[in-house]
Amino acid sequence: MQVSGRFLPWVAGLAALCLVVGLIWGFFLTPDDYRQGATVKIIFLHVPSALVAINGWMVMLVASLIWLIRRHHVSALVAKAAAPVGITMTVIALMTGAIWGQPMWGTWWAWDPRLTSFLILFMFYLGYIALWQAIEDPDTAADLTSVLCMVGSVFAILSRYAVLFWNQGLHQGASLSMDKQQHMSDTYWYPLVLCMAGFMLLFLALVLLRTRTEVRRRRLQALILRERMA
Amino acid sequence: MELRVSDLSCARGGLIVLQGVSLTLRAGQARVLRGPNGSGKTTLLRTLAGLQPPVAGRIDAGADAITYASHLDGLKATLTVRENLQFWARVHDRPVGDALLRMNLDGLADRPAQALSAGQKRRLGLARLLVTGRPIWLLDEPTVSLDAASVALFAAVVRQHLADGGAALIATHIDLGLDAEVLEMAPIAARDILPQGGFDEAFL
Amino acid sequence: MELRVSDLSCARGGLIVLQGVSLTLRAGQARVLRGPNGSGKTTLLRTLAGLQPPVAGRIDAGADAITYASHLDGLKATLTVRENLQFWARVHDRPVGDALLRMNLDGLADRPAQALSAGQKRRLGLARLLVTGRPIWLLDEPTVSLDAASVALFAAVVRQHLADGGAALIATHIDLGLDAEVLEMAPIAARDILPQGGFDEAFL
Amino acid sequence: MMPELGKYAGAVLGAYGLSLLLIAGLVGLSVWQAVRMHARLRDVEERGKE
Amino acid sequence: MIALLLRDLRLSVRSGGGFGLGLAFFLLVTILVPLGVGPESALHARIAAGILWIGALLACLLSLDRIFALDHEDGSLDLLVTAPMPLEGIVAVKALAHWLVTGLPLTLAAPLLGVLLNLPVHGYPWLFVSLLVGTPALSVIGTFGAALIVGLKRGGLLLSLLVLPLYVPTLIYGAEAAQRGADGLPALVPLALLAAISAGSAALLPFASAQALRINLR
Amino acid sequence: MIALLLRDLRLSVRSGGGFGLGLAFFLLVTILVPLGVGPESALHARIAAGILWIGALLACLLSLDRIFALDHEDGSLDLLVTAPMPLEGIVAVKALAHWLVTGLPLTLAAPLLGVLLNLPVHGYPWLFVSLLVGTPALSVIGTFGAALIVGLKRGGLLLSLLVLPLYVPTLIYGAEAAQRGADGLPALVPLALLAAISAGSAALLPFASAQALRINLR
Ligand code: HEM
Ligand SMILES: Nc1ncnc2c1ncn2[C@@H]1O[C@H](COP(=O)(O)OP(=O)(O)OP(=O)(O)O)[C@@H](O)[C@H]1O
Ligand SMILES: Nc1ncnc2c1ncn2[C@@H]1O[C@H](COP(=O)(O)OP(=O)(O)OP(=O)(O)O)[C@@H](O)[C@H]1O
Ligand SMILES: [Mg+2]
Ligand SMILES: [Mg+2]
Repeated sequence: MQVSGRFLPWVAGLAALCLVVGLIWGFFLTPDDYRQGATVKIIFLHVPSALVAINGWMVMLVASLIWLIRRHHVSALVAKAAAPVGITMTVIALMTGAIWGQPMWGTWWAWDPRLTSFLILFMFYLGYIALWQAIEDPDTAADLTSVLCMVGSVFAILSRYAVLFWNQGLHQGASLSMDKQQHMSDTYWYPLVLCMAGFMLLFLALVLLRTRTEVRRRRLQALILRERMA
Repeated sequence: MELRVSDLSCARGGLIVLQGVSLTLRAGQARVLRGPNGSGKTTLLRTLAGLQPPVAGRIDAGADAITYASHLDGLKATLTVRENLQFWARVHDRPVGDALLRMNLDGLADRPAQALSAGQKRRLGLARLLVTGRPIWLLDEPTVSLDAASVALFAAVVRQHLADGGAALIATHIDLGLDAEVLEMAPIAARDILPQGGFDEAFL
Repeated sequence: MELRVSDLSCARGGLIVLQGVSLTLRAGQARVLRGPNGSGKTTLLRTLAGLQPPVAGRIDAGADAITYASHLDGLKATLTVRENLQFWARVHDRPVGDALLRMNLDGLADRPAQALSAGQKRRLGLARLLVTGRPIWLLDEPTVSLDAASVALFAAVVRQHLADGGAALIATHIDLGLDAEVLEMAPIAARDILPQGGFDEAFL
Repeated sequence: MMPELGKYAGAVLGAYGLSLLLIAGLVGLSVWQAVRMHARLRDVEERGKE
Repeated sequence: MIALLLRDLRLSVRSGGGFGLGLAFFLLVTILVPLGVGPESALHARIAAGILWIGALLACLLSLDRIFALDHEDGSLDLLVTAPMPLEGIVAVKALAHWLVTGLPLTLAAPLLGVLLNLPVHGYPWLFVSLLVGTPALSVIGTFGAALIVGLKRGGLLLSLLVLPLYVPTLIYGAEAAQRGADGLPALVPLALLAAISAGSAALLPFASAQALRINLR
Repeated sequence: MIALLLRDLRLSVRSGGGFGLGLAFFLLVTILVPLGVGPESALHARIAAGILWIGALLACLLSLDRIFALDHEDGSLDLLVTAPMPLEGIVAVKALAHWLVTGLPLTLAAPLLGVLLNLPVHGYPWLFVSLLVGTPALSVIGTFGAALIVGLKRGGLLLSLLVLPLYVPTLIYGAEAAQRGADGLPALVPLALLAAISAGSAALLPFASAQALRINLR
């Protein structure tokens, strides 16, 4: 608690800074693309949120594993706290993608592999959150959601391949950091990196904050139970 | 064949309900659990039966020695009385034997369980104990809904089980007429309330 | 306010179970139904409550005079104790009053019903009787799962209800300590076991 | 100040608007929950001390 | 009556069985269809209105058995029947509660899901209106089916079997209205017929349901 | 073990919840689709394989909550868990029983229903084989989902939500195999992948299910 309490303002501040600078830079100071026009500006929201959405699930997976193996309570709560953040990011990526798709591909939605697997990720998040909410006992809920998270991860990977097999799509290929030169000019690249950092930090800050809330909630419950029995 | 419990704590709904339960039950012995509603009898029996993990303490009994009869009877409404019993017998890999006769159910053997009255259902639930062949019986208010004659019948069954070297731990509000020590719930009621090592404790 | 039953026959599962039941229950009176398991107590009470039609005979009671407490309690697991009771109070358009207090549930008022022990659930089920405001109570083994103290508490509640001009018909295997006549089931058990009128009879 | 967005103004502004709205909503919700939980916990803890 | 409505709403919010899950099922059906039939969006556009109606119907159907089954299992249905309320009223309130937690959210969500199936633009208002007008019929008819099977152990699928034929006219007019709307054809006639079905069943079926319930409970 | 299998089969025959109703639901979905999307048979032929797979999947899905819920409600699950059988075995037997009363009849019926949807002739063997190979995966995955939600009041729709994303790979390969078969294209690759998924989940998931059940029952 203390450690997270000390870190939180810094992380949050840094996140805000990166986001504000990155987004303002991206929004106001980048030129239009010769092919896509002004719509490239959406990239500064779309790509970072997609990134965070995927990594959010990874965080949940790791936290679940730690809980199952080491029975470390806080890590179960981290997983619980990360899910709503992850699903919001998924929704942002889906929505910005859809809005982008309308001018670019002439349709809001297409059953492209990447889009489809993202939709499936959204469903996994939804099921995971629903399961957390449906179970009363916190220990049981933590255990069951961890099991779901692990099995779900395996199936998420399976679906990824299934979807790729099923349709070769419209969407941009992966062009992350390694070979950036070939795909993207620096004008877009720097603010994009900034935005990615901003989204990551925002994710971190929100997870910290929400974990703290969850910890307090558990403590509150414990205290109330004790009072009731006394 | 012996049930040995030492310094057991049990929790329910995140709260410790019982603490420091120690008891030994030898072949041929019965023990009656007595305590007011909500004092934790069901919790104790479920813990001993292995249906919920103890918060602390040890439970020693041989492998597959315990069987538990809860508030629910585990009957399938569409199976007949005989089929219900046969299923449990086959699960435990033993013959049905005279269990129907001993619980006075032979006249109802071919009725589906849904057409039994409350007391008849309960008798069928108790007949299951006979076909499991397990020595230690944990009984949670076994006589609920039973009339006086059936209570006597059941008490005789328990007595026979003890005579055959079995043991029984019985939570009940009425007197079964068994020669059994009483285990009061009051002294083992929890003093501290929160589970150790559980979720909550970490946050206090 | 009077329950008058004359020459009633009741059927269960297509067979006539009871025949020639006649009884009169006046304000302030209680009657205990006694009979072995499967003798038809539940069947009789359900018929009187209007939940199944009689095969023959008449049942006279004022409109909306009867309330019935069955083996089941009609509780919603996710509602709290108070919400459960409030719902029935609003359905009957009456205040909750001190029902919680009288059934010793006030300490549990904000617990969801699923977190109650067997006896506590039963107490909540019985508290419903108090908020219906109906004069004639039909009770089917009301004391199942209750400990001795709660049985006494409930007996007092029934006694108060009688003193207030109510009436009660109670099926039970144990002695409630009420000043009530006993109605034995044996004499009213069906003599000729015939299918109830209707479909089957046409083929006899 | 406002950059020229051309015919895609709706799309770009919509994307930014919706995303910022969602982020703000999430942040607001998290902060609100945190504050409320903190307050409730303090209440109960103080009640416990008395 | 209002107490009953409030209780039912509260129960479905508490048990998490209300809005959320009906919607989720709707979403899932909408997602499954492209996965099953393949990724061509021209094909999707042609079947979108029909599939969305079928999805809403199924989501509705699956929540029907909760209407009475839960109350029956724990004994409160017996108690409700002997309470001082007309049985017809109870049945109508139950249907209303069901619509509020199922039909209404489905209607609101349908246009969003239309995007996934590439529904043509003019289709949206018609889809929305046809669902708004049609889902009450689904709830009322479903309540009748639920009343018929009360007390049967897990009558869930039997219920589907009984109710689906009754749903056919609603589905046909509803999907037709939405489809015509999507194709830019006049769609007022099927919509009017749909409204007539809804109004008729809301007015008459509660009596049949109450009767079925009476028979079932004895 | 065999006793348990026999009991489960007998129960589902007795309660009428087994074959009959799963099949009926499958039939109804197949009938609803033409009603919803309109009467053109060329359109039907194109979506037939996908819709049949989706119908089978939904029929399967709807019967999942019976796997453990009934046994939990009447207390026999507690008793089974303490019986001298490994929990993994119990779970596997339950999945097998579910497949025998749901997946197998669906597989046998699918070619018949193909006629209703105007499935192209070469499609029949592929549809049949893909269902035969794929439905076991549906039962096993579904058993896992059912184990997760045991004990939750009416987890039915929550169950759908949890299980459907897990069904996605099976559905895609299954429908793709059937569809390619129907179009006269080579379909062995998706079929092999489908078989791999079935085998993999049958081998591994029972352990996860048993674990979930253990957690749920304590
Ligand atoms: C609803 C629709 C969409 C969804 C769900 C979606 C999802 C994703 C995902 C998951 C990524 C991957 C991020 C990563 O690999 O780290 C991504 C990246 C990207 N998306 Fe989309 N997308 C959508 C629509 C679009 C549209 C319409 C465009 C533009 C025409 C677009 C352009 C991009 C670009 C340029 C990247 C970065 C590729 C890279 O550098 O890795 N997306 N999107
Ligand atoms: N799910 C739950 N959550 C919180 N508390 C619970 C829960 N279930 C039971 N309790 C509480 O735990 C205590 C012990 O309950 P238990 O069922 O063991 O009592 P019991 O001795 O069997 O009572 P009875 O004689 O009424 O059956 C009770 O005070 C009860 O209110
Ligand atoms: N659905 C049914 N079909 C056929 N017979 C039934 C059915 N339900 C009950 N019976 C029979 O009807 C008779 C009367 O049952 P009832 O439940 O009224 O008995 P009861 O007096 O309440 O018994 P208990 O004390 O065990 O509750 C019993 O012999 C029972 O076996
Ligand atoms: Mg108990
Ligand atoms: Mg009875």
